Amino acid sequence: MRYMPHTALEREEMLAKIGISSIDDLFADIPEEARLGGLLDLPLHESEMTVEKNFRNLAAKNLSPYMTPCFLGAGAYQHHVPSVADHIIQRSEFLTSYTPYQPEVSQGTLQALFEFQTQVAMITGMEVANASMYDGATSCAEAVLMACRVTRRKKAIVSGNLHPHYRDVTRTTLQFMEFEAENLPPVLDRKEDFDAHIGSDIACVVVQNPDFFGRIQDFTALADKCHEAGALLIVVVNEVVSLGAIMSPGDMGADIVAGEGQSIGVPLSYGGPYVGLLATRQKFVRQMPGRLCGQTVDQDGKRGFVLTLSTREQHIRREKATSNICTNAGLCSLAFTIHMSLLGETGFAKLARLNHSQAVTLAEKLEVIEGVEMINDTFFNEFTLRLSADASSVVEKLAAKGVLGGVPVSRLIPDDPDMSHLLLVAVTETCSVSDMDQFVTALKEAL
Amino acid sequence: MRYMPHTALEREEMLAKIGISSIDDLFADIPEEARLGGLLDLPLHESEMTVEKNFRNLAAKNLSPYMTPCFLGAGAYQHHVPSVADHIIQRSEFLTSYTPYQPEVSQGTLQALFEFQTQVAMITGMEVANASMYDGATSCAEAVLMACRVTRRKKAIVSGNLHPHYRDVTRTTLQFMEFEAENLPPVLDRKEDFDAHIGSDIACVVVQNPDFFGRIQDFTALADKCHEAGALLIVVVNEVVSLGAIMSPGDMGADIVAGEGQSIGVPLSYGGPYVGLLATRQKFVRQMPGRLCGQTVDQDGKRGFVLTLSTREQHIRREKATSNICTNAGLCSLAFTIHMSLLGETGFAKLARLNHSQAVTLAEKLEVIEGVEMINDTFFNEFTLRLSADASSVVEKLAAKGVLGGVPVSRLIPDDPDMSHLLLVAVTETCSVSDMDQFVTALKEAL
Amino acid sequence: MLNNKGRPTQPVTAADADAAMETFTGNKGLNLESPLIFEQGVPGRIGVDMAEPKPVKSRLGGLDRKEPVGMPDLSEPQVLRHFVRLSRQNYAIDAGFYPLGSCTMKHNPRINEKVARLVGLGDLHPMQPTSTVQGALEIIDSLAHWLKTITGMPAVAMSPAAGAHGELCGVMAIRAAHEAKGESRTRILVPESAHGTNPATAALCGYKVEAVPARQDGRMDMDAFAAKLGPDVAGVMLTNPNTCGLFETDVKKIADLVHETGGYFYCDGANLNAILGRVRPGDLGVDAMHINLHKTFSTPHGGGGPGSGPVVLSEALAPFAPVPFVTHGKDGFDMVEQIEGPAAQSFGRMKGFHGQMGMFIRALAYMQSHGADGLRQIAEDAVLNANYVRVGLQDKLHSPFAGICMHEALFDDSTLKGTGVTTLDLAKAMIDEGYHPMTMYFPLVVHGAMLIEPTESESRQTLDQFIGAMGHLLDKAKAGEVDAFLGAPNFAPRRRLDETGAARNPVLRWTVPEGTDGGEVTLSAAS
Amino acid sequence: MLNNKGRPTQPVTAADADAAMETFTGNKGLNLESPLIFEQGVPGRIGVDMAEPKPVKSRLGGLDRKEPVGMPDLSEPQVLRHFVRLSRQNYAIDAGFYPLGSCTMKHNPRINEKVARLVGLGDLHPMQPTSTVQGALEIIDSLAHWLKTITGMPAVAMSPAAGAHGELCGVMAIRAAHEAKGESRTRILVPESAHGTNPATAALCGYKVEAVPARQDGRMDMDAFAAKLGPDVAGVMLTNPNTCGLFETDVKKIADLVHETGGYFYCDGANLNAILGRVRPGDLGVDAMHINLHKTFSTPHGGGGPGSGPVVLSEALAPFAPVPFVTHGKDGFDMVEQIEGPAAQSFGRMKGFHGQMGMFIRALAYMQSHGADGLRQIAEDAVLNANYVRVGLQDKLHSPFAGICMHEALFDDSTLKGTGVTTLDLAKAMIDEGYHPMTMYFPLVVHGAMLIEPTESESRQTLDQFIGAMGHLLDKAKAGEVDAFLGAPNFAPRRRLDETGAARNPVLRWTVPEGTDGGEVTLSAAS
Ligand SMILES: Cc1ncc(COP(=O)(O)O)c(C=O)c1O
Ligand SMILES: Cc1ncc(COP(=O)(O)O)c(C=O)c1O
Repeated sequence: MRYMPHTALEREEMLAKIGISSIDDLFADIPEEARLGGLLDLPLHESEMTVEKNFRNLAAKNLSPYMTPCFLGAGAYQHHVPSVADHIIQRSEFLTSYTPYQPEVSQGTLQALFEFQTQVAMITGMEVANASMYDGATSCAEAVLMACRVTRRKKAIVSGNLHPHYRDVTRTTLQFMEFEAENLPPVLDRKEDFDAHIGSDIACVVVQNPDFFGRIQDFTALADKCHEAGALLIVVVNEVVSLGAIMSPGDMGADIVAGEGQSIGVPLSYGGPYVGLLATRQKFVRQMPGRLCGQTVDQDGKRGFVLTLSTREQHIRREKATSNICTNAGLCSLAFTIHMSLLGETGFAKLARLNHSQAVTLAEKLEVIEGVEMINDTFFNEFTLRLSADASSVVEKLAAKGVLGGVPVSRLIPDDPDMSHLLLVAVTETCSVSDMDQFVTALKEAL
Repeated sequence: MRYMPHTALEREEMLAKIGISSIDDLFADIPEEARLGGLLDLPLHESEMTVEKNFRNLAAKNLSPYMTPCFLGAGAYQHHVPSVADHIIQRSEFLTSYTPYQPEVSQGTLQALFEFQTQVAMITGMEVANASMYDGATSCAEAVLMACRVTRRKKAIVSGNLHPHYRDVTRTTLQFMEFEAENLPPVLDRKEDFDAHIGSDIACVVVQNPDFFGRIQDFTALADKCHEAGALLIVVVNEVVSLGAIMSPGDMGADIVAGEGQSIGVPLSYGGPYVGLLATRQKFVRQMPGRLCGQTVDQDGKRGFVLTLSTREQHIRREKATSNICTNAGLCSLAFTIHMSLLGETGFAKLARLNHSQAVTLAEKLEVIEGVEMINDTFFNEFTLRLSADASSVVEKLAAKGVLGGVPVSRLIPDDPDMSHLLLVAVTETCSVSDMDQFVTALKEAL
Repeated sequence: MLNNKGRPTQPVTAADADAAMETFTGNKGLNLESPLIFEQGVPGRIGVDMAEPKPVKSRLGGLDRKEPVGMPDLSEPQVLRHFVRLSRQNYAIDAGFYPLGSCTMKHNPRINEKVARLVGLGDLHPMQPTSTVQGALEIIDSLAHWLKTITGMPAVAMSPAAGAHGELCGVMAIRAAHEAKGESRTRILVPESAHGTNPATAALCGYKVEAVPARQDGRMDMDAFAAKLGPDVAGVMLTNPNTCGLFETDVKKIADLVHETGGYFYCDGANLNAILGRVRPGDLGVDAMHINLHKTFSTPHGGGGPGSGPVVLSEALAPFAPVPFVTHGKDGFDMVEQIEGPAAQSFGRMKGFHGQMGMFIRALAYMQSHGADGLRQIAEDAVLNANYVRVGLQDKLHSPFAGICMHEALFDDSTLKGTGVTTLDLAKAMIDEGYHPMTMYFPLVVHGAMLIEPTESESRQTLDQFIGAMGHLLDKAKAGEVDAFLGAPNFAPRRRLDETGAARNPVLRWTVPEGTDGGEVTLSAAS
Repeated sequence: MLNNKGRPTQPVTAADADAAMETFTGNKGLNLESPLIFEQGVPGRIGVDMAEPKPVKSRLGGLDRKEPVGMPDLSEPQVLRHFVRLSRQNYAIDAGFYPLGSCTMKHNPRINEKVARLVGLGDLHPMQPTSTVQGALEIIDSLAHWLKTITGMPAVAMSPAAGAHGELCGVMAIRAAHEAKGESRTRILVPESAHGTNPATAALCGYKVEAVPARQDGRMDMDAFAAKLGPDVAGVMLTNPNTCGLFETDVKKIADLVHETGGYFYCDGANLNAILGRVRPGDLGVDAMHINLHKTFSTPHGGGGPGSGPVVLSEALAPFAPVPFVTHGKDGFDMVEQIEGPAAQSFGRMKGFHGQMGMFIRALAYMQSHGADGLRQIAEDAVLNANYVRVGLQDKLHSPFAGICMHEALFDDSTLKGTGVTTLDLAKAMIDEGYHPMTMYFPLVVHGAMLIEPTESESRQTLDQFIGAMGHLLDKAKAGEVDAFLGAPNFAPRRRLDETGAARNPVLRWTVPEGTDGGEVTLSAAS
């Protein structure tokens, strides 16, 4: 078997050196009645050639968004990832290293993490960021826990316009703790009003910008309100490209930003792995979950980087840790850092402008169609349409025509008649004019 | 533009430092009347995203042998290249380095070349090999020139059953020198007879094994005959996998082996780049063309490797060099070395056995078809069929059915009525039983 | 760092340079330095070309970004070179032996990387209609089948993103099961030797963690365990093989005892590698166990992640599994995404979308490559290698627990006592020898622990050389050559780093250096 | 190397190791050694799984291989690690500044690697029916269009595999053209400064090579040139910009003169990078010119190849172009593969199949990425960078030829005279500073030549640091610190290698070490 170097002879010689006569002796501690005699009921090993064919066959059973006009968003966005990013993350030294516990031979990973933390802090307008969480949804839940620790309060108010998965994950995470998340209902027709909910027992308010339906808001006043009440404002961002064009959460006075970094550097990959962003103020740093990389010097006085403040973490603090997270989204954060470095100030802003201009272009084509109503007053690269027909059946019809024409809101917010005709449409730099035209034609036919 | 770091401001500052005021001043040496004013009549620069799309569109216009039952050979063979090989050759340090002229910081390339030379010598049964030529055909031509230098004779006898491209390249290469290649006609119905041609003016005889039609021969007697006459025997191998199963040229007494290494590690890539192999006896080494890597020690006595015997080469000897070759097939030879290292003794032999067994399996299915006649008495993984119809039109019909069903001999040996019904069929480890069955069915229909 | 004249800002005199064998650039041959990306920017460059945005009427509602972000502008070759240089400062499995105990640093096959990137897999959107992703759902379903078969468990929750996340999933299922029965239990028992994520997870589920001590032989103390059990105990979290590299011989008894008191048995499956195909956790009474696909099934560690931690569940816990999950519908595969119908009892959702698909693909490719025969061979070779190292070093290092180990060999630092060399010093000296150190000071139950996990990927020749090198270092330590250790590493890109200073005064991000124009990126140089 | 006990075969004593800061393993931190692959084998391993061959009746005619080949058996992870370790011993553009004159070591974009590997491109067989490869033929045709447009030439032969091969193609076309006219000319004029491939090529075409000296200003001596011209001169091979990095100001006169005597003008296009979009060789009277796609158009050098050397041809030479070439047929693209019809006058065939398709794809992707605007920018920035280095070093190094240079800056070693430091020593000291040395001792017309080609890929910051480092080294040399140079490189994977010894007693392959069993692979260790 190609991955294992021992020959039969070597195995025998090694057993002899260990002083036992059979491999079975190594497994003598296993209760006899539980030991497996034969092989598991699974196929035998296959060649690389066959494995590759297997997966090509599986891939052929899917409709590739890369090869299809694709307008799907709802928290995951199709962007062009520069080939350099994917090349670098496949370098052995990044791909096959562990968490940088030995900093002297992990400066590559560590310096990149320091750069990642800096970029995340910069784009969110915050002071510090950690070295990543699993994804945006878990980052949101961790942000709420963190807010509870910081404020020593137990209740979170969660916007009804937060991505439903983020709401669910937050609720799930808090359910067995002494904390509580109050999930407000989605609001379509007006600005969501938090005032009535904010009181002195509230740890935080969680909002999303642009929200789940794509609308952009200025949360400065809400931040003030929170701060007056001694609560924190958590802003969730699940399309980070928007930060190149719109006011940052930091500018609005957010205390914690929880984000999904997938749009920068990370392929869609059917939903994971992605990269959770978590940024906050310097003063809250000791309540942050997750790894932090810090700058220091070595014995010769040379600048270097280490994992730091690990007294927050499970491997030191165990049950008192700020989180149980260990493995995070390392390689995805590296991809993020590379893509963001390629974009730079100029490219990040331009990418955002391009996404917005693409979205406006498509919106202008769609909102004039009979049976289509735009519900957004504002948007970045995603908006919500109210269709004259049930959105999920329209989407199925579009798929049959080879167009991935948006996400029906009902897939995420089911059993709500208000939502059944709503369609989320995202458009990024990857859409061509002809993609848009195909969509328009197909949608007209489907309605 | 993403590949160029200078900003407009920097360019200006740099010009100032140089002491000139405009970029045009740098090009003042160009005759004024020839200077281009505007841009070339070509499209403007495109994003990476667009370039990728362009090539995906181009790829979609081709019938991929990977996705199609493919039985093409004739000097280029579809084999499974392990992913490790392609991964390693994309490592920056191998991909983006130059010829290892600075051995202290090129030991990676050099040690790999030393391993390549050793592998090539081993599989061909020769004493030494060089660090690669462009491809098998040019290697063949260079082998003939080398034989002329070694023997100080001027005439080469070239087998009629040598791959026509090799014959053409050899003739082309020799045509303006004082050397001459006598190309014998192809022989289908009997063993080719060289005796009449070998004399004291003959520098070498060039044969191929397996030959262009796929037949395997023992050239030991021919080698003796050559040696008696003071000539060298050059054996060409264009399916190196065969060497895992059949007697090596060295065992037959060959003096020079010229080979095409593509089968090991190198993708088909529509015909290039490939990797020319050239192996010979130690005593002829100073007449070899191309680079050679040799073992030595450094100042501290550590083993290391350098390019050596460069007094044979153009950069030292100029018009007296053994060849004009400079850039060779470096990265392809690395891919060869990696693939061969993965195969090892055991895998190389097994791969050869597997290819042969696949070929026999297919042959047994094909030769019983009405209108199909096997012309080979022996073969390794490729054989020639005589069809009841014109082979090139059969091949077109097969292609229309999605089967790449062999190479019509007439594409390489045109204008010869004996050849028009001949079809070269190759089969390797990549063919599945269902591929073979599709071929059989399609061929029956096409005949 | 250089100023814009190309001179070092802290000048190196020729004398200095020679004295310390320092160079002008700070590079040393192929050991190449790269300043922070923020120190390399010049405004106006671009590293990604894109179309000019069409002018449109903005719909941002006037909420435009006002200030620049502050990021540097670089070209593509600069970014590429920067990260290539950084990468060269890392150790990696591909480059050498990485015997980090509890981490299963095995070979990461490249074919897995390749198939994960296929068009039609790597580019799938999580919200495509399920009719357009039947191949993807088939992958999830197949992987689930392999995992269930390997562990002998009836169900698996696929979405957890890592081991710790899997623990959370498993313990939440336990809590949900108790609550469904109307029980509110408060304690979870966790052996002292457990990984930190175990107590941290239990706490996240609102449980009080109670530590169970280890026996002389490195297994959980059964008497202490039995004594702590009770009707308020929700369950036990046991790692098996445990973090001392030992199989918990009383595992079935543990299961029985916890079940008798109405609790559940959570098994930390981080060490599953050792027992693949030799025993199925389902046959040992396990109720929930996470599987680190990034350990046992070789999805690359990637410098810290991403991972994937599916959790196999017993019949008792299966109804509480989180959404989403794949089902076999009438038109092919389907997915349950909401807490309703078959998921009515689900405790909730663990993460956005459907799990770590990229890891699923790699893990399934890895399993197919091994097959039933190869999986068993993995366990055998992994355990063989660990024991070979254990025996190879037994004259030089002391094993706190006698006898056969599983996939990792545990030593303590008693041999170093009095030498002035610590476990840490030894580790740093190993770096100079070209090894990644073993896991140190874990598990906590052993003083100065050294936990060596070679995995099945390593050849006997590698182990022989490692044993030789370790012996050499230990002989040196015992011979009193302390200085060689205290100064180590000497040959790594950095010497020992000041971790205390880093924590005392945390610098967690780059900021514009004082004295420079805040709005402009500094002009410093990298090559 | 280790014996099978894991001990070094040449034992390192602890004292030795400390003295020389040597390690037991020979590794030094991340500088990891790997024995030859042949020294790591153990019979019976497999690195590639494959189906068991079905038993069949052999058709090998009894000519089975009798003896083992003698290769080692390794597993996949071992092979991967071996080559990863080797790679880390290489310098590369991706890792740092590589100003090798005459080599155009520019950025190699990764997108080009990606598209060359697409299914439907990388896997095409050269003998597929042309109806099934229309996309491939379109690529060849498009690339030909770009090359012709860039050079202002009417035709291009695509098949040559490298620059030297292109030279052979061009000079053969020249010879074929003369022969077609019934002329048999015998001499080719080549400037002294020419690359070695020029005279070597002319010789391969049966021509006598005559060297033309250079003028004081580094250009070809026109008087000497005119004097050597005559009816027996087949042509001139001129590099332009020339190997001194200078534009041949008299190029049109040269063309006119050679044409007047009935000869042809072969231009070595290795330095095309400098003039892209600024001048078209076709407007200078060139008859044939090869283009190194692996220089100007960035297909990776790959440690020495593969390359691709298409040759643009004038009307006069076009009919003699080698086969194959792509034509526009009625059903799309077609290919002429035989010497007949439109190729009736072709001088023959240069290589198997149709040329270096893998390089064509990369080069075309590169051109599309740059466009007409980017191509011109390439030339401008490349020339700007070279002049920036020239001026930056002018106080420290002597330029043999005054004034503006093109894409590379040439210096001689006069500044080093009397210091005891040679060009070679300086180069080795540059390695310690993290640079790949420039081209040395070429062109031959300049004493101790140093030819520095930065290319357009390098930032000003890189150039500043380089200029600073070179200045530092030169100051050191002039200050008499000779030892620092003679010992260099100190930090590379190897110190200076014994090249004389290597040539005197050539060891060109591994052989079974004496005293071991010839039939068995030695059991030595790598990690
Ligand atoms: C025993 C044990 N349990 C749990 C974990 C946590 O797994 P993860 O890092 O995937 O969250 C680890 C990881 O090192 C471990 O070793
Ligand atoms: C001026 C010049 N001509 C010709 C060549 C030969 O090109 P190739 O190496 O592609 O054969 C070179 C390569 O270095 C060169 O610099």
